[in-house]
Amino acid sequence: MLRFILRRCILVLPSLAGLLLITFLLIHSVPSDPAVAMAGDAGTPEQIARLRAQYGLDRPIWEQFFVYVGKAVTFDFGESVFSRRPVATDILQRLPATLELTFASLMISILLGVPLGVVSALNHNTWPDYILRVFSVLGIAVAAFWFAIMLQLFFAMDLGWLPLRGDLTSTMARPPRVTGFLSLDALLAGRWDVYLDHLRHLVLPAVTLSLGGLATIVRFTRAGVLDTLQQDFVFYERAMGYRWLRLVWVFILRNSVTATVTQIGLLFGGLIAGAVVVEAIFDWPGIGSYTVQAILTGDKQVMLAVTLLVGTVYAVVNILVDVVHGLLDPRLMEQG
Amino acid sequence: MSRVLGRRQVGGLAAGALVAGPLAIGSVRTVRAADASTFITAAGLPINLDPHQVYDVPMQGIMLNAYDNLYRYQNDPPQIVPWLAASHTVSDDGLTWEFKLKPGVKFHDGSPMTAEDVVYSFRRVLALALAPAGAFLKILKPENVTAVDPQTVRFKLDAAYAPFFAAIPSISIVNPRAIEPNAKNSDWGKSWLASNGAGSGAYKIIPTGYRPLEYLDMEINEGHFMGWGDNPKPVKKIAYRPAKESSTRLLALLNGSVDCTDGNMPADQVEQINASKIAFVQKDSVMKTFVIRMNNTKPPFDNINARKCFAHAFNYMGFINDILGGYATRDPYPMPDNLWGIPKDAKGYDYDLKKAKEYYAKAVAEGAPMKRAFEIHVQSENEQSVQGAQLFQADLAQIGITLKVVGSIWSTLTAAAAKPETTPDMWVHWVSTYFVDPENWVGQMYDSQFHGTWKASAYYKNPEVDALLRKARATVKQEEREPLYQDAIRKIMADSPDIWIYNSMQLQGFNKRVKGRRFCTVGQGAEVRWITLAS
Amino acid sequence: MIPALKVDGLKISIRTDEGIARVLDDVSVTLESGRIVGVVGESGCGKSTLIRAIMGILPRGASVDGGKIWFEGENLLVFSEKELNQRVRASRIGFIPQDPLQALNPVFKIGTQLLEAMRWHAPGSRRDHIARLVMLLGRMQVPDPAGALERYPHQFSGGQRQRLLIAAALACAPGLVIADEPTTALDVTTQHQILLLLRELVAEFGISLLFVTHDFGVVAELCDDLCVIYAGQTVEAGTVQSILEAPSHPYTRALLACHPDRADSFVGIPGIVPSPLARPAGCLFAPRCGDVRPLCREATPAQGRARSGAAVRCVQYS
Amino acid sequence: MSAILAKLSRDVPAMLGLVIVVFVLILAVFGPLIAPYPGDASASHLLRRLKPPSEAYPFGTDNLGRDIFSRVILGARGALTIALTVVGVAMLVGVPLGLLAGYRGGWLSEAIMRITDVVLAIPQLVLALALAQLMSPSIESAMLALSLTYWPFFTRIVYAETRRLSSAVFVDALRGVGASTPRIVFLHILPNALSPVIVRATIGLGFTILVAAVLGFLGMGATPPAPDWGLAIAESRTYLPRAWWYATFPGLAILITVMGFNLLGDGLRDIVDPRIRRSR
Repeated sequence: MLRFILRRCILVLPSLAGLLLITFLLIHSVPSDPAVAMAGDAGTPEQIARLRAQYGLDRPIWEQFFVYVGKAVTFDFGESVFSRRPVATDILQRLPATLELTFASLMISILLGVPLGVVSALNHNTWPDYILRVFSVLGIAVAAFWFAIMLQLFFAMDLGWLPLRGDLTSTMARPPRVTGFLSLDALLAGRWDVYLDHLRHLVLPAVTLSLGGLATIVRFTRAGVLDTLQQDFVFYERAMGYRWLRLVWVFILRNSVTATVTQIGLLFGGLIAGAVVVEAIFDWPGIGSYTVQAILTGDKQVMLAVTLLVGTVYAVVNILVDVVHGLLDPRLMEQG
Repeated sequence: MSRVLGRRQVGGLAAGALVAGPLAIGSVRTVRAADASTFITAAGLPINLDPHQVYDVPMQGIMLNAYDNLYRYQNDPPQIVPWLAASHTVSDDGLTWEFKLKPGVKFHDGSPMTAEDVVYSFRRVLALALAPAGAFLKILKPENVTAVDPQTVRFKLDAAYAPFFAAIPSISIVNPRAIEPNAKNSDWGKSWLASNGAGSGAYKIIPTGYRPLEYLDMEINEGHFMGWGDNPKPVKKIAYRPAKESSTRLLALLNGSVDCTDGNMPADQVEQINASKIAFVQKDSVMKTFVIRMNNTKPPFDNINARKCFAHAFNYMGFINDILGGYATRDPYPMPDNLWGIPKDAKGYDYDLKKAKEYYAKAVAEGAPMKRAFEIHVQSENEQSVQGAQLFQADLAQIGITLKVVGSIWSTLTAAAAKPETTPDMWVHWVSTYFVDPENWVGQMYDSQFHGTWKASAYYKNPEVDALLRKARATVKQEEREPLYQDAIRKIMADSPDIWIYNSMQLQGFNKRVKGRRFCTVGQGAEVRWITLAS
Repeated sequence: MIPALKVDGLKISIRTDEGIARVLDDVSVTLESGRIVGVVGESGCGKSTLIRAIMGILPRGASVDGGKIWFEGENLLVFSEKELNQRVRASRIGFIPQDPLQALNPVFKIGTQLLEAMRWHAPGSRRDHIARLVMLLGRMQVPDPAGALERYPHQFSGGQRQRLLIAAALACAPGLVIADEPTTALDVTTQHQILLLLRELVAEFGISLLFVTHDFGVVAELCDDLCVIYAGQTVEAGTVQSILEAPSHPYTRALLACHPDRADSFVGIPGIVPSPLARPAGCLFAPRCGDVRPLCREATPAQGRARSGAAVRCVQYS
Repeated sequence: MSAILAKLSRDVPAMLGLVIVVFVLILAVFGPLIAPYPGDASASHLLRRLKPPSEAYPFGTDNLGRDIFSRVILGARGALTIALTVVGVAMLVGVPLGLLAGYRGGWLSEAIMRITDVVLAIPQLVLALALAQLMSPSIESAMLALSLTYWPFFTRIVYAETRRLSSAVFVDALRGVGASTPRIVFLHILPNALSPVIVRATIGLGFTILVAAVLGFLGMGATPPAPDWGLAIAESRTYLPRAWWYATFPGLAILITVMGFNLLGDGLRDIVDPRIRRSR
């Protein structure tokens, strides 16, 4: 098991290096000049030239790349030329919020999506199946930003049940920062009020973000269960008098979710991208809005670091997916 | 499977939310923050908190609340009034300026402010050479800022520069005793100050309540040197909660979870806010002009008739009245019409497609390539610039000119504007008030020595205009400068290098509990010390 | 004495996209207590549907159009799904599947799967269950019975897996065991060992065995009684001995002629089993029968009795 | 083909999808003939801006007084052009690479699949936004970015199928009788690997329309005055919630179109996927 994980980790490194190279070249061929932006609206040409030299922006691109890689391996992703803060610090500050959001939405997707997928498969080609399929596809098809605004109008404005935006009521004092995850920090500080308030803020963005994943999970679970239902062992287990609920939710399900788990891994990359829009609309202080800001201002250091980060998260999640596959199906583990 | 499970479980699981849609705009529940002493603003935050690194509209909120400056613009129209300084003197040649500090000013850490701290602040600005340094870099060397005595600062300029005094309020005075312990490799503490405060202002930055671009908390500085006598019930805490989306910002104002928006409220939202029980829109004239630039080096824009053709093809009043809901004033000059130096006799260009056609014919006769496809670059994230361009596009199409609207972003546009070859045919932007002086507009937009900066991206060159602008810049007395600018502007307008459209009106949404706000075009009303929250 | 199982004139049809398929059309099988009956027929003639019908697990769209399934004096066809599951499957009818690898859930341990059935259908505690399983596995000559429970299906050989499933079928001490071609997936030697084992178990555990196969060799080796099915109909039924000595129905004769042990040269039966969707009039075997008469194509033959004592569905005997 | 249609006709959601897709195709081809105000693709009419739905303007008018109904119809062509181009380019790149990697094996296969993995790890949105900066925000750069991130999906599918098929008995037989490699690959493997590719492509068409809309929303996709659905929603944000019609109708257009492609793709998958096929 450990060897299996280690091997996967080592295999990931060249991929990340490739990712970094491609992104670096791509981003550095963008013509926008950070020095101009740094000098600000009232900048003069002399100011700009000075800044360019100061930040090594006048060096050849290869030199810039190797300098960057040399630092990146020590988790130094440089300074954002705009905010003047170390990029690593900024990202660490914001990543927990995004992880909270994506985790919550993934939970919603899984907890709803898997049962719905199973129900859909058990009712294969009957009306419940049709209805579930159309609804799950609606989840993929609806434009998240439109849906988000509708949720805001209904739940935050008309009903006033849930907060409109942000991650905490403005007047509430934040607990001391320990883990960076506001929910955990609130619990560590024994601040139940903050914890509950935070969860209330989490609902609408998480629901919005969960839509696409929900549909994907329904659809792959459905296909997986349909596939499993064809297997001889299902008949055998019924003939052996297994209780129906346990047969479906334990013995069939475990055989059916392999593809779903793979999809959850792939979803994760998409979730972080989806967070860009959702975070902007709900003013969620995560990595998504930070990325958009960086792109809009042409902050190349941040764009690079974010790409690398998302790539890494993607790789880690996919290693986890392999591990889960192994846990679900002992045959895979033996093949290593 | 003969067994069918869960038909009944299928029901209305997903149904609820989607149906809600358009029905949802009925009564709005308000979720008033219970705290009557916290002022919550949805206005944007600057990219970092260091007033010597950033100088833009969001930074005004930091500069005016957390920091103090020697002089400050107050009131509407703006007057420059003594703030940290009690008074100043200037030598006749306009080179030596001395500022006398008020006594008893204390920084947030309790240490008293001296002339040395002012010297430190200016030297820091010059060393960092970032945005706010622009006005000073050419005329002021760091060693020429000195403390004559603990209460007196002296500046010796390299050359006479009239806008010097107008730019003095753009420099915040910082506390070296707070900064220096946190400085790394003589970086003037710029990493540290990017997320902390080191000022003397009416409010203190709470570093733990800050996440870049997301939120910022400030609390009242009871010991501010101005005292609180003029506002017995001030706001105790300022909570910046920027809203990134215009729709979210509006909703937050309407449900009472913020006390104000930023000053870029779209005109189309005004009616809706004023109709609500809880909020209203404050309208203020500002000095912020809206311009369509033409690249005068690219044919046919090197042809004056071609430029005039374009100038007559823009539907100024349609844009202002119908799209902006009348919340702007037509400004035919290359400068805000409420600033001194305007030649009131000069006539601008009006929307007249007949004239435009005539100039079109003239330009074609002179060999100008009017038939080629033109591009206008806009800031995609800014709805107004996009709409203006689209309106222009529709009108030009009527006189047979093809215009393509190209979306872009500010940093790309300013980078492109650095060279005449990469500068687009046309692009759209505003010129805000960095300091209240004609230099901020015509001086930097049409003096050819500024070619290469975005402000001068028309690449207009007229030696007579250059001479007039340079003379005005080196003259100290306003009454002597005024005719020079009027003359220059007449000449510039005759050449029609750009299309000047309007001077803005700032629209800012407020909760009705906000009282006592004071507005000044510089800083755009970001100063919170006057505000009281009614219960 | 009541028979352990008596399927009487069972008729089952399935609604499909192409139309109504009459998969079983008057099948009768009788299994006397303590005996072994072999159900023989080509693929597609309804053997699996028969098993599914007895277990009460019919595919979607299937309906029972007639007949009865008498089991220990009760008609299984009137049982609800719940009753079948709680009172019949595993506890009173054990099942041995055809392909043990396919039939075992690949991602659960053997122990988990076998104990899951016992959990609902065998008396006693989990510890008792484990003890009984270990005993049974030992009896089936599975090496290291206790360890076997902790292993996954793919970690056994084919023969061992079949022994596991025989043990599973007996785990809840049923009176009737249904075996669905349990030896087809095995090599000849293993096949022989398994058949010997089954033979012993019938006496030892006091069960009755319904054995479905297409192989007359296996029948001859194992069974007491025989029931030949063709196109969803019982065509000949009687004791193994009598039928093998004097097969009466042309289909039985043709099947026997195909068997490598008996055939002089390899001959197949010409033609194919008619589709359950489109069945010929008259005798269903007529199109392939070597001994066909004009009458065969007109009327459905009724059940008759041959000299051997076997029940035969052929005009020659009715 | 007719067999597939026959099966499809019994699958209600898939038929719904097919009807939607055909409908959108008709709009895309004949849009300018159908739309009541085809000129509103670019014209602006300041005097009738932001009018709610009425008889003359069934979906209301937008911020420049253009008929939203017309623009929704006219937008179909753009949406389909983007989707078809992106998926087409991605297939042109991804399918041959997958065939090559799957059939050849060895270091070449390894290299191709590694690169595929790397590209899959690039966050699509970041790449698209970066490219939009590189080439100025436009529909072309959006399409390029989407194609660049979409081809690996096809490579993976084709690779897996090719792997499976090239070890299949019939391919061995073909090798045995001396069929040439291109013949085996293009005449025998490709057609067999094609059905999952078609399924993926169908779903991809819907997906691309959606992502293009997100890019438009972020100002990185279509540029004004294109009657693009995503762009319309982006433009509408300033006028919400008052001008609800402005966002709602383009939003529904996206919703229905994407849903159509997805339902059709799912239906096709059910038919084409041999494992599920058994259940029918």
